[in-house]
Amino acid sequence: MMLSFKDVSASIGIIPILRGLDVEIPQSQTVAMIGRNGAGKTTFLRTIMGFTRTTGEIRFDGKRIDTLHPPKRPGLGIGYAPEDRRLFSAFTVEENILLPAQAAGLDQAETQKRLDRAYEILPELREMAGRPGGQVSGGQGKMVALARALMLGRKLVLLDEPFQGLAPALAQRYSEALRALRDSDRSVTLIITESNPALLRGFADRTLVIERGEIAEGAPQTEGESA
Amino acid sequence: MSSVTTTAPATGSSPAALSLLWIAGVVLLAAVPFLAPNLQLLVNFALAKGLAVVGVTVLLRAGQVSFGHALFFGISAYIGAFVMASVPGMDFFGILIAGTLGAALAGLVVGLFVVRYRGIFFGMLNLAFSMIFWSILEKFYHITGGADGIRLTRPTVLGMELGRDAFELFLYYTAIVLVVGLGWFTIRWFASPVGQLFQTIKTNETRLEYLGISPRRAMLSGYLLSAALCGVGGILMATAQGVVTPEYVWWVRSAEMVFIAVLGGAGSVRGAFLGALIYEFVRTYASAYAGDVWQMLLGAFLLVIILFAPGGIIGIFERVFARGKGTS
Amino acid sequence: MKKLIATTALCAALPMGAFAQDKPDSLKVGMTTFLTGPASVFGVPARDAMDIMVQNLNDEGGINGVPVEVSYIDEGAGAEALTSEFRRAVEQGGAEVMFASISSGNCQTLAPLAEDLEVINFMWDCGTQRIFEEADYDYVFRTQANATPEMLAAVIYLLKTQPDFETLAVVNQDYAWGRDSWDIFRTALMQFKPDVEIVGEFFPAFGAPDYSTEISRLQALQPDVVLSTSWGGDLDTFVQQASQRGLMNNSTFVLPLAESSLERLGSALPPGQIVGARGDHYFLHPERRDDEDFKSFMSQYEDQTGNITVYSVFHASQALAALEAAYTKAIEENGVEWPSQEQVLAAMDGLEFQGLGRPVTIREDNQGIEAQLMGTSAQNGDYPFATLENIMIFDGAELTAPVGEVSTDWIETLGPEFVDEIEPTTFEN
Amino acid sequence: MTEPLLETRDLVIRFGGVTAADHVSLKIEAGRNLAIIGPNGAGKTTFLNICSGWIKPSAGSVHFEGEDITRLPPRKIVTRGVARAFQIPQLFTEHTALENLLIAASARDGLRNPLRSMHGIDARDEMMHLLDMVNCADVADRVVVELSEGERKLIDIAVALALKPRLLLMDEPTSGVASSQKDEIMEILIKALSEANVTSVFVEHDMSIVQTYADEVAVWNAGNVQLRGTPSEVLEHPDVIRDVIGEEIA
Amino acid sequence: MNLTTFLLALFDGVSYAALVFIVALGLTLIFGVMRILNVAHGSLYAIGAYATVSLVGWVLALGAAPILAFPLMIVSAILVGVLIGGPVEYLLLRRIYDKPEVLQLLVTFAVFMILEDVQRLVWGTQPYFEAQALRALGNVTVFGVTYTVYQLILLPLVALTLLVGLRFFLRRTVTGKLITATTEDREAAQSIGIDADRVFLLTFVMGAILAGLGGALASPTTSILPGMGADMIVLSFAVVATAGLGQIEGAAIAALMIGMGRSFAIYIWPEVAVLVPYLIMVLVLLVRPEGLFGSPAARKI
Repeated sequence: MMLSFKDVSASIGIIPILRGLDVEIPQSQTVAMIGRNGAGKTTFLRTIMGFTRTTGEIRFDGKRIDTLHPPKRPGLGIGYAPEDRRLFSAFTVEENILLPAQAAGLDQAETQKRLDRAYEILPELREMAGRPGGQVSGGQGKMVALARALMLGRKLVLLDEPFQGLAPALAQRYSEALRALRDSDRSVTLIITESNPALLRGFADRTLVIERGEIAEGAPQTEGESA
Repeated sequence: MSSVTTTAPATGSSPAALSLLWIAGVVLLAAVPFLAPNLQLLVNFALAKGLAVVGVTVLLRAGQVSFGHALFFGISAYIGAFVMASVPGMDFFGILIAGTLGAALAGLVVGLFVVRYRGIFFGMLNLAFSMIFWSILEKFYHITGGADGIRLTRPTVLGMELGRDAFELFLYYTAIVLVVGLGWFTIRWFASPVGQLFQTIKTNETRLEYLGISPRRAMLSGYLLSAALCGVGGILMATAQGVVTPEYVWWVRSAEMVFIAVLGGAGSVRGAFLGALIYEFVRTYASAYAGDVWQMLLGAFLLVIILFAPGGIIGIFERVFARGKGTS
Repeated sequence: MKKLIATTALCAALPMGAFAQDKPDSLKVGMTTFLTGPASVFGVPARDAMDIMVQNLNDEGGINGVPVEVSYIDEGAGAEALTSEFRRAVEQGGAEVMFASISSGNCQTLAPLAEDLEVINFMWDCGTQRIFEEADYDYVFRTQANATPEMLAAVIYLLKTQPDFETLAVVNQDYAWGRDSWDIFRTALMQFKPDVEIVGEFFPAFGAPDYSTEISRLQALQPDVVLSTSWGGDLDTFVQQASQRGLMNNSTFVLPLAESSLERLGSALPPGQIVGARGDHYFLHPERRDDEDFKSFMSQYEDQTGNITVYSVFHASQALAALEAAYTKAIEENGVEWPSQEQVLAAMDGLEFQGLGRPVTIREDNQGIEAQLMGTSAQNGDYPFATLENIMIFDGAELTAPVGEVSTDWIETLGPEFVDEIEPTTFEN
Repeated sequence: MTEPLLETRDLVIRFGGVTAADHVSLKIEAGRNLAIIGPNGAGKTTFLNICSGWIKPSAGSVHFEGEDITRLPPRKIVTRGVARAFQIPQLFTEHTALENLLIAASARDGLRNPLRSMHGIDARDEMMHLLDMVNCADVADRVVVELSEGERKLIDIAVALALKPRLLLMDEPTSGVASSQKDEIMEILIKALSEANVTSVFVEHDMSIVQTYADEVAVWNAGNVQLRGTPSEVLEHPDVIRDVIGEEIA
Repeated sequence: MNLTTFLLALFDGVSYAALVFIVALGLTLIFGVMRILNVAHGSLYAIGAYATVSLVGWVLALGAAPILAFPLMIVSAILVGVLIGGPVEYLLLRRIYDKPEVLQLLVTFAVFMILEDVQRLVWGTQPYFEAQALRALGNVTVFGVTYTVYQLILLPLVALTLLVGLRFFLRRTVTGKLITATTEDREAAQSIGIDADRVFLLTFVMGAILAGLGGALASPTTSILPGMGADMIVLSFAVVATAGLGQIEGAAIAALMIGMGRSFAIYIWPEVAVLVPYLIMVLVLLVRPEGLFGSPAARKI
């Protein structure tokens, strides 16, 4: 199992958000996590990253991580693109992408290799590499955030509502990039949250529906299935 | 922001038994001149300071902290001194009113500027205003007496000239009456619509605006109250001490008031007085018996309170009391 | 103490009461002094000296067999703590006599308090001349001079040693002492030498860490004389910065309080600057340095503190000497074992006593008359710091405003001839 | 022809390079509940922000009952009779649910006696009734931080209603409320609105809610009203199905 | 005022501003990254000065060359940062990052009170003076006025070096980038693997070192005595708030404004010299609430 939740509850402040989740996600699976605003999608991802108060057991790649210091988690191979992209405006696009590798202390060659891979998947970023992080549009920012997540996300990539606010053309481009990612490296596990399931149709191997902090298995969605 | 710093808004009334305890406390205070006359002056200082601390407490209820409220304490004290100097034989109630009005007026003027700010900037701007006044007091020596300040002669009381002992006794009971009266007023004000609107600044100014209320005006109402409370405290302190110096306005004084407010239980009126009493005792006795380390002791005391008892002394007190009640 | 006052009052009411005092176990004295804050440069040496002197006194049997016991109150803890502690010492601690205080501001606060509490108070170090000029006191005495003779001595010494200067600038601390002392100095200078031009008046904040700008201005103005009545860290900083930047090459500094900074300043104080000591206070006092008592105290003090004395040590010695003299006199005059407060108060009238300097007398307005010592700095290698040469000791009586007169008004009645009329005792070093 | 309750004329707003409202002229008639639908990021919330004074438009004007309120701050617009409920509830989190409403009532009724306790005011019954109406009477005395998102949403609406507005702007009133309760809530809400003679404009993503409870629907896309009409007209329009609804409700 | 006096006032202002800037730099760095206004910063400044005086006095007494005072200043600053700054962050501040800012401020105020007494216990109440470093560099005469090279040239140079160096460090080095990222968005930084706890510790130690360095550099020019920290903290607050909290270049400009304002006031209107920093602060904040270079935080609903 790449990721497993055993009786995990999480709360923000004193408000419980996730209630006793049990989930297992095997390697190389692409999971769509569907649910309304406030249902707990974002909290689910944040719990993996260690930003909530959690009880229960979370294992990643066989290793228990719920007790691991949050900043150490990305280094295990987890990439995370938060919903509101959160680029660092003080840095250029490329510097933004490089930061996770630098924080993890990767050497020059490895960093370059990963950067090249990110550019391979998102070639349009090369052209804006030198632009300040604060001056890219919302959609472009999502791309940068994806590339940034890929730097460390060799095993698991968490994308929080990546299509939110994307113009149709950009959304198209974004899902192409995701396909490219999967094609280039089948071993990566992807978890994508989305409130509109239609957008992930034909892409996810599996759908999890989250409602009021509890998870239910959704129908498997395969390419070509129509509404 | 979590609610740990302030006790929940005191809209409900304390249990009757607890109120009785407070009444007993006031009675005990009133008995001090007979039971422990040597403590009288000390307690008088503490009560005066406690009133100023209530002023700071008012702002804490809106989630704001002023690092310059000694300004109003000092303005009122200096007004008292100036009035005493220019109108010989002035009555105590005359300077009490003059000082309080002066502090309130200063609160209005400064308040009109600072109510636009929140958080650190609010604190810093208050600090800047107090430091300007402090510099003026130090600098315009011919008017203000510079660092040595101004001596206040003893005012008459309703036309009567009192000796030192009689005057101090009078002042002491006046302080108790003012503390009880203004404390009660402030608690009532917190529970009143105006007070409630003022306190919502801490949690949601957007909603306040969408209730049709100007957050700045709501802020100003509390700011005025806090300035006036500091003013009453300042005039009591000045008359009890017989001298006003720029040290009244020095930033460490302002910080000390915030210190006491948090020590006593941030947001609690009763806590402010309890904190002031404890602070004054610790400070006086520590400076007498541990002259080299009294500041250190106070600092450590504050750290312990913040880290281990964020509800302040009043929090501990009420918790212990609640537990006691539970088991009995 | 309340009880004691009540007893005293009751005793006074009876015809024979005045003789009814029993000898107490000890004579309790409360002394306010700066143990913290910038003025502790005076307060701490005074306390250390007082401890030594009280020990010496008690070793010799105290006052008529009664040992003296001094407790200290920190003036640095703020005016509130000071007033409460002062009262506590009197009402609870049983202090019969208080020594208060160093700060003029505190003297202004505590003098009326002492009067109200009916406790004898010796103002042992504060300089303001105003207290006795503005009000009469029965219980408050000053066991040293006030600012008027201190400043007059400086002006006259300057005029006697450098009569030809033309311009003067002042750099004083911005608080009461700095302002008041400049008022007196300027008034006197204008009477004695009206043609002097005052080219700059600077009042940097008390405790200012940097005088660079003032020094730049002084260098541009090039005054013949620079006056500073600053003390403590402020004076050290100012003199250091000024000497480093060569300001003393062209200007003579008049530093009426520099005696207390000599040791700390070390080699930073160039020769040729005028130094005062708020009285005839100098660890090499030319009239006293060969006295056995003086010498033994100085070596005791140096052993215990590692430093030479500063003027506040002399002031402390005078307060203690006044206490001893007053009680001894009261005992003798009344033929009692131990005097009542009234008898001590009566003894204060015209009291003469001697601390480490020349004898001091208490005038009818309770003001002490104390000699003034001025000198010029010299770096002659005897010590790792400047010593004084060309010392003059002025008689205090001539320089103090007469009883009932306000100092500045009195000075305005003086003319240039006053400088010549004053004939100090002069010493080579 | 009666005067519209709220009218915008040629409203334009730009953020940086993005135009969130592009010459919007919209009339809202009294008594007709208008639902605004549209894709995320189309500018629906921005429109509510302009109408309530939170943001000033780059050009154009907003009129309420004939009065130009474009430049008024939110608090002035509120006193004219326009209340607002939010997507993220805006409540006084350290007060109880009932206190939130009482504060709103005292803001509405003016502040007279400074020493009169909040709890003594006459509006108490009225506010309890409001809480009851939004199904929150049982949590009246609980502090807001302890409440669930859904409960806060409802209290947020109740606070707006406590102001007795003539127009209520709501941003996704039922998001965060359990699906089972949504219809119940909307039922009560619409009834309460019509009883109190309040017109509402609400942004909504749930098409079944729109279908059932709106009198009119405006489709917001790319900074303007693309289409307006009755729910059945609009929701069956092919463009709307493609751009907004997707296949979700199918 | 002619050109010469104008220039003289300028020189004085710059040299004063340099020192204030160095202290304010540490304060604004800590605030920028950690959102904590460190009241104890002034104490660290004072302790830096005391430590320098003790260390220099001791080493020079052993017969070392006066020029050695300069490396010793850096040693003292680092000692202050590591031995005091480190434990304060690690043992105290770390526990209160999620508490309201009032409490954070008060914790640093408590530390300030404690450190004030620590100074007194360790160094007593007598003023210290140790000007070997200042003398070692000699004087320079401009327009007939003598300045010390130390104050006129060295201090502004050090300030400039620190400004440029810190800029470079934050923008070009990996550690600096991690700090900058944490400053901008702590959680986003953590989500890409930046250990914000370590960044905070490092930042606080660096800020404390800057405070200590300010004290160390000030030590040859002034008397070291109790209370010097309380004065300095208010001044550097004024600089930091005028500039906009967390603005490094802004702090340099604000320090210059305050330094110049003060020195020109001494030439033109000496009475207001003390008032100048606060007047500038109030005037700036009234016009620009976020400070000269701060950016207003947009409220979202």
